[in-house]
Amino acid sequence: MIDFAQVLSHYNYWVIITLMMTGLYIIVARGNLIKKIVGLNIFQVSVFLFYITISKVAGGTAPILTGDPDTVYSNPLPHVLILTAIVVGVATTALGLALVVRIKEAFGTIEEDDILEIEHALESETEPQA
Amino acid sequence: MIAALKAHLPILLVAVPLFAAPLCALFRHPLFAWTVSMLVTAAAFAGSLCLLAMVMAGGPLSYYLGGWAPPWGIEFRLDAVNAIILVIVAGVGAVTMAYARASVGQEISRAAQPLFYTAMLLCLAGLMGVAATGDAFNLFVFLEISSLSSYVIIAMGAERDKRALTSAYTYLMMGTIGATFYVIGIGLIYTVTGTLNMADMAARIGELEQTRTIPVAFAFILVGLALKLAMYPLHLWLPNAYTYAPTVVTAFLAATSTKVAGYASLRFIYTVFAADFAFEERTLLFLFLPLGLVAMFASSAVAIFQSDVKRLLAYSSIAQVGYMVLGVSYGNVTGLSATILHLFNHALMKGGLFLAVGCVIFRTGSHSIDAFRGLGRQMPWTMAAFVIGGLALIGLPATVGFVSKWYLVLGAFERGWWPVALLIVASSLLAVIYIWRVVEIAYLQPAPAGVAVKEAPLSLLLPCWVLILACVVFGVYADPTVTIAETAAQSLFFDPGAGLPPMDGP
Amino acid sequence: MMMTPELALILSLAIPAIGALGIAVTGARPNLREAVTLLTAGALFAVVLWLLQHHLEGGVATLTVLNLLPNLPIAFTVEPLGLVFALVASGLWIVTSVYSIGYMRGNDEANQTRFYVCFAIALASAVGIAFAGNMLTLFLFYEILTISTYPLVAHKETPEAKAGARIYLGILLTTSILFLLTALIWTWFEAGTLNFRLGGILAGQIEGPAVAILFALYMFGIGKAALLPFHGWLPAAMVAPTPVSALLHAVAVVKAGVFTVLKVAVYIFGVDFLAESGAADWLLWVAAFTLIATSVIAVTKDNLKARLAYSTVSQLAYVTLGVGLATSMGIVGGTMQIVAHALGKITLFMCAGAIYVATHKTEISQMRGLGRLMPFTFGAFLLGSFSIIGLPPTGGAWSKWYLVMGAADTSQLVMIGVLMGSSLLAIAYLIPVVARGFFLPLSDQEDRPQPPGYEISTIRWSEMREAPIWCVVPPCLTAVLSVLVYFAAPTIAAFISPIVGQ
Amino acid sequence: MTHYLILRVIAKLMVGPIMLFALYVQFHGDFGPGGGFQAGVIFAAALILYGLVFDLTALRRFASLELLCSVMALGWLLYVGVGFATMLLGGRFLDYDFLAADPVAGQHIGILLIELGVGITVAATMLIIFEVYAGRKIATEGEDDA
Repeated sequence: MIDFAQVLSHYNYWVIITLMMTGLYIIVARGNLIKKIVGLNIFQVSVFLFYITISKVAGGTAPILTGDPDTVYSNPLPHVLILTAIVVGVATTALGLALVVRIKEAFGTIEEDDILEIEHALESETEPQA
Repeated sequence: MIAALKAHLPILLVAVPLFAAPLCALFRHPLFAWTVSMLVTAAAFAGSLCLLAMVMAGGPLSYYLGGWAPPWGIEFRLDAVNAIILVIVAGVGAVTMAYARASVGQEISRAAQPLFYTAMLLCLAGLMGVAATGDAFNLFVFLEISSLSSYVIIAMGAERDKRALTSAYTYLMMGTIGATFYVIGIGLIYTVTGTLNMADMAARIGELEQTRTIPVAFAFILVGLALKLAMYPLHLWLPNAYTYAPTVVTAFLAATSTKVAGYASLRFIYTVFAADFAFEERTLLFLFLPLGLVAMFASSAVAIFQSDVKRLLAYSSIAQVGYMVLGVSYGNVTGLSATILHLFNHALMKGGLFLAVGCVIFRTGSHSIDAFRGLGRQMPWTMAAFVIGGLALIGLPATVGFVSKWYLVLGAFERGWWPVALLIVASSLLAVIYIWRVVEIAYLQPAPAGVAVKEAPLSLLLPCWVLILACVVFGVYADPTVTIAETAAQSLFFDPGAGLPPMDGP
Repeated sequence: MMMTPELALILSLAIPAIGALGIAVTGARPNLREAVTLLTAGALFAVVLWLLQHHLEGGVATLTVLNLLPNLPIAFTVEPLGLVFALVASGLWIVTSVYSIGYMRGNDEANQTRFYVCFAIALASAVGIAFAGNMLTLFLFYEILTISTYPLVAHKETPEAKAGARIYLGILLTTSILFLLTALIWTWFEAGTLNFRLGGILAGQIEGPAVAILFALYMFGIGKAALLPFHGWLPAAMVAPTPVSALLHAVAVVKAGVFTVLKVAVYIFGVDFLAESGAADWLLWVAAFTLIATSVIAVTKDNLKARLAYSTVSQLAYVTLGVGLATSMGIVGGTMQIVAHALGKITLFMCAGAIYVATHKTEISQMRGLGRLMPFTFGAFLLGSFSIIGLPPTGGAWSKWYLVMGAADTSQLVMIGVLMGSSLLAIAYLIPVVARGFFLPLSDQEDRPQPPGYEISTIRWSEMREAPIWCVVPPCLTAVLSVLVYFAAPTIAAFISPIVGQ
Repeated sequence: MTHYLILRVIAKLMVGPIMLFALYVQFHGDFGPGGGFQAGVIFAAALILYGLVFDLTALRRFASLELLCSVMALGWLLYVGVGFATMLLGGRFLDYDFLAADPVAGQHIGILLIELGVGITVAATMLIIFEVYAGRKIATEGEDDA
């Protein structure tokens, strides 16, 4: 018997898992290079959420010194970590989009199937004539 | 002064390239950028050798950043394993950088060259950082620094072949997924241990083995790193990326980036999760062993049918990663030494081979196997280098390949896995086939009529031969490398160096 | 400078290596290049002779260079077996060098510099094999020998040459990497050493069926010994120019193979251990089968070099059979066979080459009557054949004698029969060549009406069509040598007796 | 966009306050939420807004790609430079205690400089990304015209 209370109390995990699978699915199933990057972003965001939610302490406040020794703070470390990860994610997205722009210029398309077709054509051109 | 330098050596190896990279971007002059990069990589190589000597003489070192002592702050922890990896990265970096002057001059437009060197230095810094750091999250950051910059430098091959763009894109996708998996794993460990310091994690994980979180974290981290390592069957990004990247980049990445990812996996498998972690033992036996064997045979078999020499070597790299994975799967010290030895040895031979192919590209403009016709006579030095590198790949005695294979087979015997020992030697016969295809075409086919190809210039030959000669020297005199590898394996296996006193500041 | 044993050992390896360098440098000037070749060969032989004398005086020569792997150095030791092999290889190199000069120039071959360079490297590795002090060193030079002879086999660069070279390299590398290397590491794992030691290093370290398996790995791993079914490389290598077949595929390479077999039997397993454990029993039968089967194949071959190649495979099996007997007689017989067969077979190959240079004929059926035009060549061929068959007064008689004695010792009566039968087969495939040469009319004169008083069996000195003198003298010399060996045999037997504990 | 007067006026009014807010986030990062990353992005946002409304060429007039690249490199150098400075002053890499006689003051200076480096680099990088993407279009259109 599924313990619904248990399941619901971990709702953040369900959100994260849903997002993660959605992102991975998009990456695998979509042929459009931009959409793949969107999928990658959704995937990464799920991990960001994971870090952020695990550091939340029930009843805790933002980790800024208040001077009151009884204050409960949330764990600031994962937030800082994920800030770094977000920056990395932004950089990856920017680089990925830049590549897509260049691919569009070079191949004239950003659909994976079309690109593969062009690449195969190139491949058979350079095949040795033995 | 020397003492001060020595005390800060671990961070200097990472910080100096990190400092030099923006300089290249700031003063956008190709020659200046190359000079800076050359000096920095040479210095890093010297530093890494010094560090290796220090570690071999005095045992593991620890250095922490800022005013935060471990396990809170970021710690750089160095033992024989890291040190040898640092030597590989910096050494290959220095050699390929010397090679880059002529090769990059031909393959990349003048305006982009300074930025190329910037990215190259960043990649170097990232790889050095991964190897040096003792902090799991810091490792992720460095991994991404190196990955992002390697996507860039691979894509720079687009000036010659537009397929470099799509291969960089694929690499970016898979690399990012791998890195994200790694982060998930680290997050899971953090939730149960509350620490990011690897040594600290190792100390705390012991009690938590039974929880479900730890095996899940282990799986995530392993899959993430395996993607970066191009472990079969997660290697799909590698062949195209290596084929279409600029020559220097291919040689550099082939010799270093998979090695560093391999190191990181070793670190997690043996230091963070102890070797007697039951889930891990099963993973090694039921996952690493078969996958390593499949990689050895499947990738070598694919390599045989390639008509592009760079792609051929790329597939061979995947097969060689299979050897490393196999060594890990034994779960004994000999196997682990074999893996570490092969990390080092394979860097030498694959680096040398790719540089030799680079010489051919430099003169003929092609890396198709057809372009090699008659080169045995026209480019004797280049082809001689290729043959020696190839023999090393096959694993003939007096080359480094033999040494790795010796320990790999010995480890299998120690484990009592006779069939595996036979499979290892059998798989190297596939290497004979794909190497000999190229050799036959180069030496026994006449050059296409009317095409005169000159020998590559000295500035390319010299770096190439440095690596090739190293293949022979460390093949004939493997005593030092074996000793280092064994020390490294011992320290991974038995003594993670927990509770190491940090290095004093000056 | 004083000659020390260490220096002599270094020189014995360095001389051919430096020679190869010298040949490469002087490649543009053929006369100088050939002078370097001859000088190198002579110097090497002199050094080996010095080592022989040193050894006879009771001196011990060992040399440890550096550790290839921890506790596993590259080391050299002079011992009787190795000396015999080194003497044969380096001595015959001089003869072959003279011969190849005549052959290569007579045929106007391309890539002569590469040819001589690879030849010198091959010789260096043969000497390395001869003086290797442990199995790893031996393996190292064994592989260098394989690689350095590959360009020689592929010399002509024709599709057939390429295919032959591919088979050559394929089989030799496959066996050595797949079986020999595995055997090596296994031995290291069990015994903790790979040093050659009299009486073997494996006794007491390993037992049961594992001994036989390990022994099999060694025997099949040493592909150069051409044990069935791994003999295919030897006929394939016949696409090489004849001097290569003569020196390498009758002497250096194949003898390196059987020499390694002997070394493994004597110094790794130990004859006594082999006899006790019975690990070598199966080898007798494989060797016997190889012996007979390849002799039969040889009879069916019309191409002279192919026939000689199969004969070589068969003759090599004699040595293996000697090892399989696992008695001291067998080992002595095997060693004698190395010497006798080397001299005999090199004669035959050089004769085949001389015929090719003079008439460009390769098939035996085309050689009718040639004996009367080339009496010296065919005369040498006859003596060589005697040695291979085992007729006195040639060296081959002794090796067969010892082997039969060894078989009798162990009451292997079947083996005596096999040895006899194979000698008969040798008569069947060798003597017709000579007989056709002397007693049948020349193939292109068959249909012509003969002048009265014409005796087809007369040598007509006025019509003599011998090959260039450089090609004729060497086989005659080796033919004479193989007769001399008959008289020197007891000395050789006494020389190697210490290693078999007689 | 030249016709949309309201947009132009409001954008002009907004740019200044946004920059000011960026500076606030930058320097307040020492005591509260904020810091170089956020400030850099906000600062860049102000200029990107300007570029969107008044055309890329207007933005490029005072923030050309070359300049931005140099600024980015300088910010980056500032960050690593602080690390080297602490080492030269006798501490470890990025050990701010050594930047001033008093460790607490040193921490202040250190974090300020580091965040400044980060802010500069992030702002410059964001602008570079914007200009390069937007500029790509101009480049291709230019080719079409020619």
